[in-house]
Amino acid sequence: MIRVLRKDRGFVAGAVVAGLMVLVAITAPLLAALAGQDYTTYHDTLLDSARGGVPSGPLGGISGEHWLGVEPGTGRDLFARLVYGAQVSVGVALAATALEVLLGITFGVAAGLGGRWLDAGLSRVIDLVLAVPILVLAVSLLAIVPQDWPRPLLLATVIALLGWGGTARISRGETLTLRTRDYVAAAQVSGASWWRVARREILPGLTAPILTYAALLIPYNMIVEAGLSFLGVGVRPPTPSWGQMLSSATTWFRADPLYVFLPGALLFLTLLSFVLVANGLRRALDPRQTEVPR
Amino acid sequence: MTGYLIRRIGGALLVLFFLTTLVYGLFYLAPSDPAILTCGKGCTPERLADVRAAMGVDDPIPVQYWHFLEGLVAGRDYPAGPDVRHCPAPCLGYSFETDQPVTTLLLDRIPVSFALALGAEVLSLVFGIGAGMLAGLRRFRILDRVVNALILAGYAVPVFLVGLLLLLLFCVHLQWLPFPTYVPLTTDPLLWAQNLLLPWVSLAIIQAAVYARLTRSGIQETLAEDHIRTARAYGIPERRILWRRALRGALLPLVTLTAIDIAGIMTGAVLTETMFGLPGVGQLLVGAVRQIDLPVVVGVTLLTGLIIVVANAAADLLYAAVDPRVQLR
Amino acid sequence: MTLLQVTDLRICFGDKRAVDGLSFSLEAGGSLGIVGESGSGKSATALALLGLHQSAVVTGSIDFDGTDLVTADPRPFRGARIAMVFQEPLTALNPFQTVGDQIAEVYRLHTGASRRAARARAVEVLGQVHIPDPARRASAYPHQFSGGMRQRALIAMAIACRPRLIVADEPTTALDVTVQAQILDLLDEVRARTGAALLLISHDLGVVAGSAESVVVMRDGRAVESGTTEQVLLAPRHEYTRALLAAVPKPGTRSFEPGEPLLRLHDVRKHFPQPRRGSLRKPPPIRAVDGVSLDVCAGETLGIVGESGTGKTTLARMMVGLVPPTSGSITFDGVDIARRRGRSVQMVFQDPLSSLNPRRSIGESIADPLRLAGVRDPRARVVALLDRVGLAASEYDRYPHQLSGGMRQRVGIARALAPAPRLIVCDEPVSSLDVTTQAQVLALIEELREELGFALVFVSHDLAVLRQIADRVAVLKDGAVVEIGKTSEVYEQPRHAYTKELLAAVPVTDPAEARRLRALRSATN
Amino acid sequence: QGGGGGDTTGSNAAFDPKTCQGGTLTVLNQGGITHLDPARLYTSGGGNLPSLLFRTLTTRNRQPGEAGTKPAPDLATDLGTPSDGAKTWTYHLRDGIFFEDGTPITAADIKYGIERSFAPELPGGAPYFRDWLAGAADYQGPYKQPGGIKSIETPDDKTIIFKLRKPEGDFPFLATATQFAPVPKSKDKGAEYEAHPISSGPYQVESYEPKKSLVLVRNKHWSTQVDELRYACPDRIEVTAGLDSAVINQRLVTGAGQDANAVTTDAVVGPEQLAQLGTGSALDKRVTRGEFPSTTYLAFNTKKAPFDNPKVREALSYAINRTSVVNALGGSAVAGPSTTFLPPQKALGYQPYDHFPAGDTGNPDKAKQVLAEAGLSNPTIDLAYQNDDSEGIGPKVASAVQEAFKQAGVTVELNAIDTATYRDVTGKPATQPGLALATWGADWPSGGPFLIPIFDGRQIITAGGNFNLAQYNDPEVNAEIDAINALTDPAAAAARWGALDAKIGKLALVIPLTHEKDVYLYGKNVKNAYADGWRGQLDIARISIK
Ligand SMILES: Nc1ncnc2c1ncn2[C@@H]1O[C@H](COP(=O)(O)OP(=O)(O)OP(=O)(O)O)[C@@H](O)[C@H]1O
Ligand SMILES: Nc1ncnc2c1ncn2[C@@H]1O[C@H](COP(=O)(O)OP(=O)(O)OP(=O)(O)O)[C@@H](O)[C@H]1O
Ligand SMILES: [Mg+2]
Ligand SMILES: [Mg+2]
Repeated sequence: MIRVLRKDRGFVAGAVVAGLMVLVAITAPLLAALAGQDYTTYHDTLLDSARGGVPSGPLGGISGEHWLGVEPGTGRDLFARLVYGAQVSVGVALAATALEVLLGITFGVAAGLGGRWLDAGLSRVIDLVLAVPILVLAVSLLAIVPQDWPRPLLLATVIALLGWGGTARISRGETLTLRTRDYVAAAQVSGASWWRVARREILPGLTAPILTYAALLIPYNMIVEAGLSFLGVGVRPPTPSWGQMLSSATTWFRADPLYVFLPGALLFLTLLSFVLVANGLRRALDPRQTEVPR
Repeated sequence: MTGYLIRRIGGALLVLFFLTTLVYGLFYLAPSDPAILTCGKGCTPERLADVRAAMGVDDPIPVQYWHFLEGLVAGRDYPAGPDVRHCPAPCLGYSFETDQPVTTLLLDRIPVSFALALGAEVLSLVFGIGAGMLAGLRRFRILDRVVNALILAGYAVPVFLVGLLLLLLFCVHLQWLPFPTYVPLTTDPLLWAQNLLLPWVSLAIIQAAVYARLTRSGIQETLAEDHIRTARAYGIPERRILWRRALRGALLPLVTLTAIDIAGIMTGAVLTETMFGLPGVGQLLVGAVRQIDLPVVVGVTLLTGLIIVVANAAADLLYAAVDPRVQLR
Repeated sequence: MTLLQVTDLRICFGDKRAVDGLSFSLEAGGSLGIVGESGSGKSATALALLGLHQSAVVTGSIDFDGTDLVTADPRPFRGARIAMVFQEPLTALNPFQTVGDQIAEVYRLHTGASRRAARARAVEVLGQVHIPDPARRASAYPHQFSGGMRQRALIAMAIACRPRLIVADEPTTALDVTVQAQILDLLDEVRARTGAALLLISHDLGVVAGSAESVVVMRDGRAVESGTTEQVLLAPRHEYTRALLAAVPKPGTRSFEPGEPLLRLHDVRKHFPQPRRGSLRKPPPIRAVDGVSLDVCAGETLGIVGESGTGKTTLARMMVGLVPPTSGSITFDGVDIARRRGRSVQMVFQDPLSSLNPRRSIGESIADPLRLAGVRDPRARVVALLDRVGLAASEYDRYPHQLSGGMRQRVGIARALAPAPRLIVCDEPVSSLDVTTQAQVLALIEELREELGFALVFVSHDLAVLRQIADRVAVLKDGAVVEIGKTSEVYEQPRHAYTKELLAAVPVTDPAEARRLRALRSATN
Repeated sequence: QGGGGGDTTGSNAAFDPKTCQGGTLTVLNQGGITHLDPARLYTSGGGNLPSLLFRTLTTRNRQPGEAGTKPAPDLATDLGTPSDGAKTWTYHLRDGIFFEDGTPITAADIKYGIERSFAPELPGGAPYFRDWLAGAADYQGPYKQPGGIKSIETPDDKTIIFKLRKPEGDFPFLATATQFAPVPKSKDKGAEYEAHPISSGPYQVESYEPKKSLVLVRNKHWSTQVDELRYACPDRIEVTAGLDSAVINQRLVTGAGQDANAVTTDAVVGPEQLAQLGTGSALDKRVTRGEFPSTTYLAFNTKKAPFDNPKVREALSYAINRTSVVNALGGSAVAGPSTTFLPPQKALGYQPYDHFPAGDTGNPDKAKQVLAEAGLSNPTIDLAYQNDDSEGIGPKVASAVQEAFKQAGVTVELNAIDTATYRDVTGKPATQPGLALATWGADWPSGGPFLIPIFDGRQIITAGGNFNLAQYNDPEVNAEIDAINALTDPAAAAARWGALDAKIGKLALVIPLTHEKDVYLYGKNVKNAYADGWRGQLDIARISIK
C-alpha cells in the first residue's frame, strides 16, 4: 500500500503540504518568535487612522519586520497571526475528526451488531444526526453554551457532536456486511463473545473505509470551523483562525487586498492538500469507496 | 404504497417531534431570557415580569411546550391589546422580536431559499454531470486531468471563500454585477436572476464537484458491469451503450441526491445567505438565534426537519420511479 | 461444412498468456464442448470469437464462415450471426429495460425491423424458450425473473436473430441441478430447431457429456485433448483428462453402523419474518426450515442435500447454535445446543475466503478457538494442525489472500479441528472448488474422520459428492425432509418423486447415460 | 449651516423648501424597522423614519449644528408650561391637526398613546416616563386597566396636563419620544396596530414588512401650514432593511438607477470608502459628517476587588491606549478619543478634562507606578464584552483594551457575553462582571439622560436593568442631580451637568474611551442633507431628491 501511495504524485504533494501545515501549527510560537513578532501586539503607528486604519505603506505594510504586513485596524503582525491561525484551523479539524471517528464507530458498530431494536433505535439517532444541517445547529449550539468554555475545544466538540453521522453510517453498514461473513460466524461457533467479535473481527475490517472517510472529514471539518469563525461564533479574540481572519477581511476588499488573499490562499492550499491525501488514501485502500462527507 | 406513505409520515412526525423537543430543551438550558430583549433598555424587574407574562414565557418550559404543541394542532389564542389574536391551526406562535406570525415569516423566506437551492442545483447538475461525463468517458486524457483537478479543487474551497472571490471579482473589480440584494422574482425576473447569479455559482462550484465525481465513477462502474458486455456482444453501438445504459446507471444516484441536496441548500446555506444578504431560511435562523427568538428558532427547525423529511421521501419515491428494481418498503 | 475454424489462437493480457496456441473446429449445426478448470482460458476464447477483448492482444486466426474474425470488423457478426449466452444470468441483462425491449432492440438493430415486428419476435422467441405467457412477461424487468428464467431470456435473445453459432459460456454454473438440466435440454432443443451450431463452455465434464458432440479439454490456455465426446470421456488419452475424470466423485464404499444419537433435532422450525411491502398487512414469514426431526449419530456422516433456498444453510447453522430455532429443540448430548457452543460442535463453511478474516494471519485464525478454550500458547498446536491438514508450518503467518482456494479450505478444516470437536458441520465445503481440488479436500475430510472418529454433517447440493462421502442422506425440499435413509437406498431406490427428479437431473460423464437421462426427462415433461 | 459637513456648496444654495417636492426616495438600511408601533419604538428625538409618521408634543429643532440640539414644539403650541416647581407640565395642542383618515387629533389621543406605551403587551419603548409620571410604575396599560391613568389630565380636547413624581426640567426633551404621539383608541388593535399605525405626520404607511421593507406615501391630511419643521419633499419613500453595510455603501458610491436617490440612516462608511474620502474626490460632496452624542467606556464594578480600590482604576485609566480603540472602531474618521464621560457636545454641558492623562497611546509606566502604589503588580483581570461588533463594544475593542493593559503588566482575560444577553448580565449587580465594555448614547441632548442612569445612586436596580455599573451612590451627587433636574433653563443646567461630570470623573468610576462620529454617504440626487446636532444624521424630513 505504501508503495502504491508513494507513486501517487497527488498524494505525495498533498502529504508534504499537509504535513508542513501541521508542522507550522505545532511550531507556531517558534515561527512567530523567529519573525520577532507575536500575534497580539498592536502597531498603531503603522496604520493610517484617517483612512479607516489601513496599513500605511504599500502591500498592506509589508516590511522587513512584518514579513506579510500588518492587520488593518490593529496593526498586528499578519505572519504571526497566520501561523497561529493554522493552529486553530488544523487543530480543531483534527480533534473534531478524531472525536467523530470515535463516536461514529461506537454507535455504528453497536447498531450493526445489536439486535433489531437497538439497531432501529440507533439508526434513527444516526438519521437524525445526518439530517440536521451542521452549520445551522452549530451556530445555535455555540450561541447557547457558556462563552467562557475553552473555545477551540468547544468548536471541535460541537462539530464532532453534529458530524459523526457519516462515520456511524459507514461503520454500521460495514458492520452489517462483515457480520454476515463466515469468519464472524466461525468466531461465534468457537464461543467468542460479542465484545471479542467486535474487537477482533469487525474493527480491523473497518479501518480501511473509516480511514479513507476520515481523511476527507479533516478538510470538511476545517471548512466547518472556518465557516463558524466566519459567522462570528468561532474562536474568541485575540486568537486568530483563518476563517475569522477572512471574516474580518471582507470589509477590506479594496483597501487591503492582501489581507483577504493571504488567509484565503492558505486555507485553500491546506484544504487542497488534505483532499489530495484523502484521495490518494481512497484509491490505495478502497477503490470502490465513493462516499464523501456532506 | 398507501401503507408505505402512512409509515413514512408516521416516522417523519416522530422525527419532527424529537427535533422540536430537542430545540426546546436546548433553549431551556440556555441561560438567556427572551423577555429582557423585548422589554428593551432600562427595563425594571416589575415591568420585566409583566412583559414575560404578556409573552407567555413565564410558564415552566414543559407547559410552554405543551401550549406550543396545542397551537400546532388546534391553533391558539394570544392576548394582545384590546382583542385576542387568533393564530390558526399550524400555529408556530409569534416572533418575540417583530411580533409577526412565525408561519408568515417562514412562508416569506421559503421562496428565497428555494430559488437559491433550485438555481444552484440546476447549475451544479449541468456542470457536474457534464464534467463528470467528459472525465468518465476518458475520451481526451487532458480533459480528464483538468476535470479531475477541478473536482479536487471543488472539494477544497469553502463556500464563503468562493463567495468572497466572486464578489471581489465581479462586484468590486470588474463591476459587471451589482452588489447582490435579493429582488423577488415577481418584481423583476432579470434583476432576480442577476442578483442570485453569484450565490448560485458559489454554491454550484462545490456541489458540481460532487456530481462530477459521482458521474465519473458511476460511468466507469457501469461500463464495467456484465450487462454492458452483453450489449457489446449483441452489437449494440458504443454510443448507444454510453448514452442509454452507462449514463443512466451513473445518473441514478444523482436523482436521489438532487432532492436531498435541494433540501440541504434550503436549510443549510447559512453562509451563502449571510454573505450575499439573501433573506432566506438560514439567515432567519441565525438572526433568531442571536435574538433568542424562540418561536422563530423552533419554527425554522420544524421547517428544516420537514423539508429534509419530505426530500428524503421524495428521493425514495424518485428512486423507485427510475429504478425498477427498487421497491418501496 | 466447417462453420468455425480456430487456428493457433493466442491471447495475451500483457505478459500473461491466457490462451496459447489453441485450435479447434466446429461443423455447421454441430456442437462442441470446451472443458477445463478455472483460469484455463475458456472465457478468453469465447470473447475472442466476438472481438470483445479490449486490452488483450489476439493473434492466430478465427475463420468463421470464410471471414477471419481476428482481422475483420467483428461488429456485424455480434448477435446477428454469432450470439452469446453468459455465465451470470443475474447481471447479464440490463436492469433498467424490460426483457422484451432488450430482445427487440437487438432484433431491430440487426434486421431493421419495425418496432412492432421486433416486439412480436421477442414474444415469439420467449415462447420458444418456454417462458410461460410470453406476451405478458415480455414487459417484465429482469429482476422480476428467477435465475433460470433469466438464462432462458438470454437464450431467447441469442436465437432472436437466427444466428449460425451460439456460444454459451458456463450457462448453468449459477443454477440448481434441475434448472441446469432444463437449460441444457433447452439449448439442445434450440440447436435442433434452429440449426445453429453450439459452442458450450463448462468446467463440468457432466455438462458437456450430454450436450456436445465433440469436446476440447483445455489446460493453461492449450488444448490437451480433443475428439468426439465418446472418445474423450470414455477413452481419455491424455493424463490430465484422466485426472479430471478421476476427480469426479464416485459412490462411497464404506459400510457403517451408526452409534448413539449425538445431535437430536426435534420438529425444528426457522421462520424469517418478511419485511412489510406495500401494504400494512404483515406478509407470511419465509419458512426456511419447517419441521425437521432427525438424529446425527456418533461417528456417522449425514449428508443433507437440496436445491438452492431449501434451507440447508439455515439448518446447518442451527445445528451449531449460530441461528436460534423459531421452535423445536436441538440438543447435543442431551444439552440445548445454544448453551454448549465452542468445544463439541464446529463448522466448516462454503466460501473459504469469506470464512477467514482477511486481516488476520491464518495461524491466528486457527489459534482463536484454542485461546478461547484456555490454551495459553497455542502456536505449537496450530503448527501441528497445519501439518495434519497438509500445510507447512511456514503458512502460519500468511494471510488468506495469499493462499489458493484449496489451501484456504484446509485452513478452515484445521480451525474446526482445533478444539477437538465431536461433531463437525460442513456447509457445502467443496462447492466453490475445482474438481481436482474438490477431490483432494474430500479425501482429506474422509481421512480425518477415519482417524479422529468425529461425526459429520455434510451439506451439499451435489448428489455425486454426497454419494461418495455420506453414510445416510436427508433430502430437503422447502425446509422439510422429504426422504432420509442409507445413501445406497436413497440413490438406488428413491421413494419420493422429488428425489427421483433430482437424481434424473444430475449430469453424468457417460455420454450414453446422459442421453438416456435426457430422454427420460423429456418423457416426463 | 454649521455642522452640515461637505454640503454647504452648490446644490444646497439653491434649496427652497417650497419647491422641493417630488420623486421617490430610497432608504438603504442594515437594521431597523423591527417595530412601527409608537409605543414600542425607542428613538432619540423622535427618530428619523418614525418622525415622518408620528408627530409628538415636541420634536427636535430640525436645524444643523447647535440649533438642532434644542426641542421645538410640534403638535403642541409651545415647549410646555411647567408649574409646581417643574412637577406639572401643561401643553396646548395647535389647531388644524388631523390623523391620516381626517379625524382631528385630540388631547385624549395623546393620552391614550402614552397609556398604551405602559402596556406590557407592547414592550420596548423608552423607560423614562414610567419613572417620571406619577403612578405610572403600577399602571398596566389600557387593556388591563381601561380606566386610564389619573396623572394625565385632558380637561378639554386641546389641553393635556402631566403630573410628575418629581421635578423634571427636561420634560420638553422627553416629549419628543414617540410615545407622545397620538393614537386613536378606535383604531388600536394592540400588537397588530403596527401593521398600519395611524399617521399624524407627513407620510402614511403603504406597506410594511418588519425588518425588510417599508413604503411610505403622502398623508393628504397633513400640510406644511401646521408643521414648519418637516419639509416632506419626496412623494414616496421606500425603505429596504437587512442589507449589509458594505453593500449599502458600495451602492451609494456607485449610485446606479434608483440608488442615486438613496440615503442610509444606519450604515456608517467603512474603510473602502474612507480611503476615497478627503481626497477631493466627487464622493466628498456626498457625505454628511455628524456626531451623535455617545460615549464608549469601560465600566468598573466598584463593589468587586480589585476595582473597589480607586488606585487600580486610576492606574488602568493611565494605561488605556485610545488610539488603538479608535482604530479598532474604524479610524479617526468615525471615532474620536474621549477623556470625559460627557461627549464633546455643548448642549450636554461638555467641559474638557483629562484627570489621568494617558496620552494618545497610553502611559504604561505611570500605570505600573500607580499599580505598585496600590500594592498590586501584574494583576489578572476579567473584561466582559459583547461577542459581536454590532454595537461597537465587541471583540475588536476588547482586544485593543487587552493589549493596552498588557503593556502595563495587566493580564486581561476576555469574557465574551452573547450580545443578546449582554445587558441582562451586566445590568444585574449579582451577575455583573468586574470590568465591562459599555456604551451610552443620548436619549436627548442634555446632561441628564447621560449622567443620571450612570451615576445616580438611586438608579441602582439590583433586580436587573441597572446602568449604574459603578454602583456609585453619593447622596451629595444625588442631591445635585435633583437640583439640576428642577432647572428649566437648559443653558444653566448644561453648565452644572458639565461641572458634575468633571467632578465625578476624578473618581475614575469609568474609563471613557471614545465618542462616535458619523459619516454617511448619500446618493447623487440628494439635496439639503445635513447632520442635525441631536442625532448626527441627515434628516429625511428635510432632504429632497429633486
Ligand atoms: N481482462 C483480463 N486482464 C488480465 N488477465 C485476464 C483478463 N481476463 C482473463 N485474464 C486471465 O486469463 C486467464 C484465462 O481467463 P479465463 O477467464 O478465460 O478463464 P476461464 O477458463 O474462463 O476460467 P473460469 O472457469 O474461472 O471462468 C486467467 O488466468 C485470467 O486471470
Ligand atoms: N437471515 C435471513 N433472513 C431472511 N430470510 C433468510 C435468512 N436466511 C435465509 N433466509 C431465507 O431462507 C431460505 C433458506 O435459505 P438457506 O440459505 O438456508 O438455503 P440454502 O439451502 O442454503 O440455499 P443455497 O443452496 O442457495 O445456499 C431462503 O429462502 C432464504 O432467502
Ligand atoms: Mg470463465
Ligand atoms: Mg447455503
